[in-house]
Amino acid sequence: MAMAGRSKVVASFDEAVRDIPDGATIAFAGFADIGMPANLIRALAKQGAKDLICVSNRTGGADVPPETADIGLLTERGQVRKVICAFTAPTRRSQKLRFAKYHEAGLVEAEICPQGTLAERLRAAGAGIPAFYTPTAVGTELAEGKEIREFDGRKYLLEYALPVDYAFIRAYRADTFGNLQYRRSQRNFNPIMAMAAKTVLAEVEEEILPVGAIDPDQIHTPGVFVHRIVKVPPAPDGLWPHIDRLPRK
Amino acid sequence: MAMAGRSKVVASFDEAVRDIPDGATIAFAGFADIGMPANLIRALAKQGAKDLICVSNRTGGADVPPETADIGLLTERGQVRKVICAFTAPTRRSQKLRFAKYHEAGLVEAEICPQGTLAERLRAAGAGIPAFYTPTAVGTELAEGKEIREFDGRKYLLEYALPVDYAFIRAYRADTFGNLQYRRSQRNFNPIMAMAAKTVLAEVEEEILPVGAIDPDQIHTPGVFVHRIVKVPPAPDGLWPHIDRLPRK
Amino acid sequence: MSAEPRGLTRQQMCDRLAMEFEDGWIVNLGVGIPTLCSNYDFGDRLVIFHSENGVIGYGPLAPRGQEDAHLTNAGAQHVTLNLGAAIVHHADAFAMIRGGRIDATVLGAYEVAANGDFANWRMLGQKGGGIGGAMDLAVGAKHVFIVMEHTTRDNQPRLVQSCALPLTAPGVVTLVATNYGLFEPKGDRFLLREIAPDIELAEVSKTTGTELIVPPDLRPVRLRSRQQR
Amino acid sequence: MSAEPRGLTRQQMCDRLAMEFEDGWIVNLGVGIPTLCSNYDFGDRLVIFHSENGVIGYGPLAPRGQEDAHLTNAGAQHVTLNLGAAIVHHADAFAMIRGGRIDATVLGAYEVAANGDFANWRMLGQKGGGIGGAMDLAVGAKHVFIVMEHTTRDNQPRLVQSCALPLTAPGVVTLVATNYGLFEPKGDRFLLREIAPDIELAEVSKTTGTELIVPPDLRPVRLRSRQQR
Repeated sequence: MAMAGRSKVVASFDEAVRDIPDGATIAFAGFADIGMPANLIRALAKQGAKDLICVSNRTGGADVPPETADIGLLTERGQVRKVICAFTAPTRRSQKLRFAKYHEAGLVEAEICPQGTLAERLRAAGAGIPAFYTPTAVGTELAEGKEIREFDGRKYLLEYALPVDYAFIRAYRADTFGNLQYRRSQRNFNPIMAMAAKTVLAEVEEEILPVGAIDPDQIHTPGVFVHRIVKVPPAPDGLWPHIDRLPRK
Repeated sequence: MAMAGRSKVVASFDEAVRDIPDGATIAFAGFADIGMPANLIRALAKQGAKDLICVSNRTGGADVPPETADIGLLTERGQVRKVICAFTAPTRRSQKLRFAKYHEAGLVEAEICPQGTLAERLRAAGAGIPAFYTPTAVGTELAEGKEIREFDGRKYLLEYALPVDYAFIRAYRADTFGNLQYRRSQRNFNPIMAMAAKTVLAEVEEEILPVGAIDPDQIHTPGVFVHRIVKVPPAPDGLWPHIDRLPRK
Repeated sequence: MSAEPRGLTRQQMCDRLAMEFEDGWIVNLGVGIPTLCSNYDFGDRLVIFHSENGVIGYGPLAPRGQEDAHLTNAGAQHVTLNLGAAIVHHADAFAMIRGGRIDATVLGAYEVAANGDFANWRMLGQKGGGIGGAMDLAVGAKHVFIVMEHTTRDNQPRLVQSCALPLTAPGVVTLVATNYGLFEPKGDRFLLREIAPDIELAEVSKTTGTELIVPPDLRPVRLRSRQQR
Repeated sequence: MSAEPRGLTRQQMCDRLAMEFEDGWIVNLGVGIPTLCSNYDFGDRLVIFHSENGVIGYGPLAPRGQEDAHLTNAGAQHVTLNLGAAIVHHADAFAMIRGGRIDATVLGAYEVAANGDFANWRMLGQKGGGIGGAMDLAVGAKHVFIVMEHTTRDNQPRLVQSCALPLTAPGVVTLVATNYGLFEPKGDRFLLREIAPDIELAEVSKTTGTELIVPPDLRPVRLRSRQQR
């Protein structure tokens, strides 16, 4: 039986997220909206799973239109119990972050994690490494309660793997088996979140290709990590946040 | 100033290895001869640096012709003090491994390391992670003297990063800035050894390309990791071990 | 190994283990005999072969003269790539192994103990050894299958009460195929699940290092035709 | 920030720090003001810009209308790629940072202390914060440069004896450019290395939270022309 016989293409985002249960831990890829799975997030907002733990670089965009599909939207819908992110508050006083209000009111928990530690914790989860030492955050309040250990005279913190139930990712190109390619800075968290997750849902920008169309040397996420893929339809049906943003102000 | 103005191309293998000092720790890439930097090794044998610590998957091929340029050759030349490898003895009684004689006589030290732990220690060195926990080798004699720790009821060993002074690698394609591509299973240890090393020497199979000729999305080792590149000349001047081996017996 | 051992051929031993692979499994085959598992005809089942050097989804051996000089499996065999294959580097290949992505590994061994311990990296009296990826596979794969001759060249049992050789991993083996049959480590003894068609039970007992649990309805080893290459 | 602060412009502050970058350096620029460092004309020096989202070797901002929808730097600016650029994933981008491959980082800050501590991730009275990659850069980069206005909007010093806000990292800052000059943390005080051309020393002293070490031959901030974009 060939991989070509096992298409992972799912017809709709609604179908892709249908079985996500309350309480799931979900990693959301993307950096500055690029590589962010906005269509899957919108479907999840509609699906309504609650008590979610959301792992992502940030908790949503600042000063965004109300319908923007990001963690801010899930938070407003009351679906989020906790976030694990490198940004949990706006970085300028003038910015409005939808998440912040809920966090400040104590309605949603936030674990702030340095971006490199977040990336490494996800990578460790995918690599069967339960814990590792990092120099990041030593001597800061984030080190409180964490084990500190010296190697060669320098201090390091013990940090733990961060496995997730689901990863929502966004790729440029895919074949039907789920082999993925990203374009430029779209790659960001996508490959490591895919490796950290039990189940991976990918939204894909280009028409999905037959198996074998992508050179095996040029695959960024092997299809063995990917479970469901959905083609992003053209706007306005599909969300293309990083293109909507152009031209820049 | 552009990257195009900074060619890392070196005219000869002799020149590339000239400054390698006695006592250096060198990682040698390659798996089953593919991606093995045979030309750089041959030049190092000629150059004569001694007391080397060699990090590699294996200590050289079994039953190879006497001139074969691998760690076995360096060992025979008396250049090797210690190896850190996943294989330090032949895997069949009938096989002859040049290294084994010296090891058995106590002339060369060997640290045997499971292949995945070896790969992860190199990766950790390149990632600024001084140590990590792994389930591999728990309950074996390799765990003796090592710290064992439980996470979620399962036992893990503490393993340390393995930084190296030099990495000798072999790529399929390069541009003059040292951006590299590997082909098929040639990739193996090459990218992680490049990241673990202070200085990276790469031998390259195809004609070296102008900067910008390789799509930035398709670069396997970014040029910022690579210091010297040498084009492998056609046989017989250049060594092409994986092609010499064809056709198979 | 001496002459031709009695009972199952190596290909039959591997066929029997390959029969256990379930649809969608990712499987890593050790060097040597285990590679024969890839000759099995999986029919409608999708089985994806992974190798330590970062090849995910390799196919049959390349025909002579058509080998790709840049492509082998972990056993240094020039394989082909199936459509949909992907290449990763060594650290990512082992991330998959430790990370629990490998459903089964089939490895060779010198000894397997009734408690699931096995030894396959250092021969008696050897200095050093050849671990390769075996220790990582042994703790990372969901199922650890062993294929080996039933006895040593000196007719000593390889299925033993406890391993004399240094372990590759403790307590991980779930199934063993030898030329005499199919065995399951059950703690203090082996369960003989199936017996090679032309081998007497007494012969199996005599050459096994522990008592055997023998089911009342002991069946011969199931064998099916394999794909011709 | 209020109106237009006196002394150096933001671009001049960044130019002065960029002047410190040596040939061959790999540099990571923080979000906001630090990104202006990439406007400096490095002449014969090769400076490679790295960003946390895995872009190695980005170039100037893309001209309006020619932005690549899949490409930004860590500050979400649509940059271009220089010839020779390479893309890696987030874990590899931070492997470079922690692994010591970044020669310098330029970050913004709320406060810098005379012992090299700095704070840039949580504002006063804020719940949570925005760490991003700053803590990794602060411990991983070989040189940590800070660029910031000399005082807060309420005219309080940002160069202080010890940070009141939670630290990003202790003891790592090597150089600070403010609109009033160029400063080096020296333990218990700051060294005023260079002063902004139109600012009085008394004004700098009054608005700095520690005593200043003032060299007898105090020079004005060196400024050179920058590339026009």
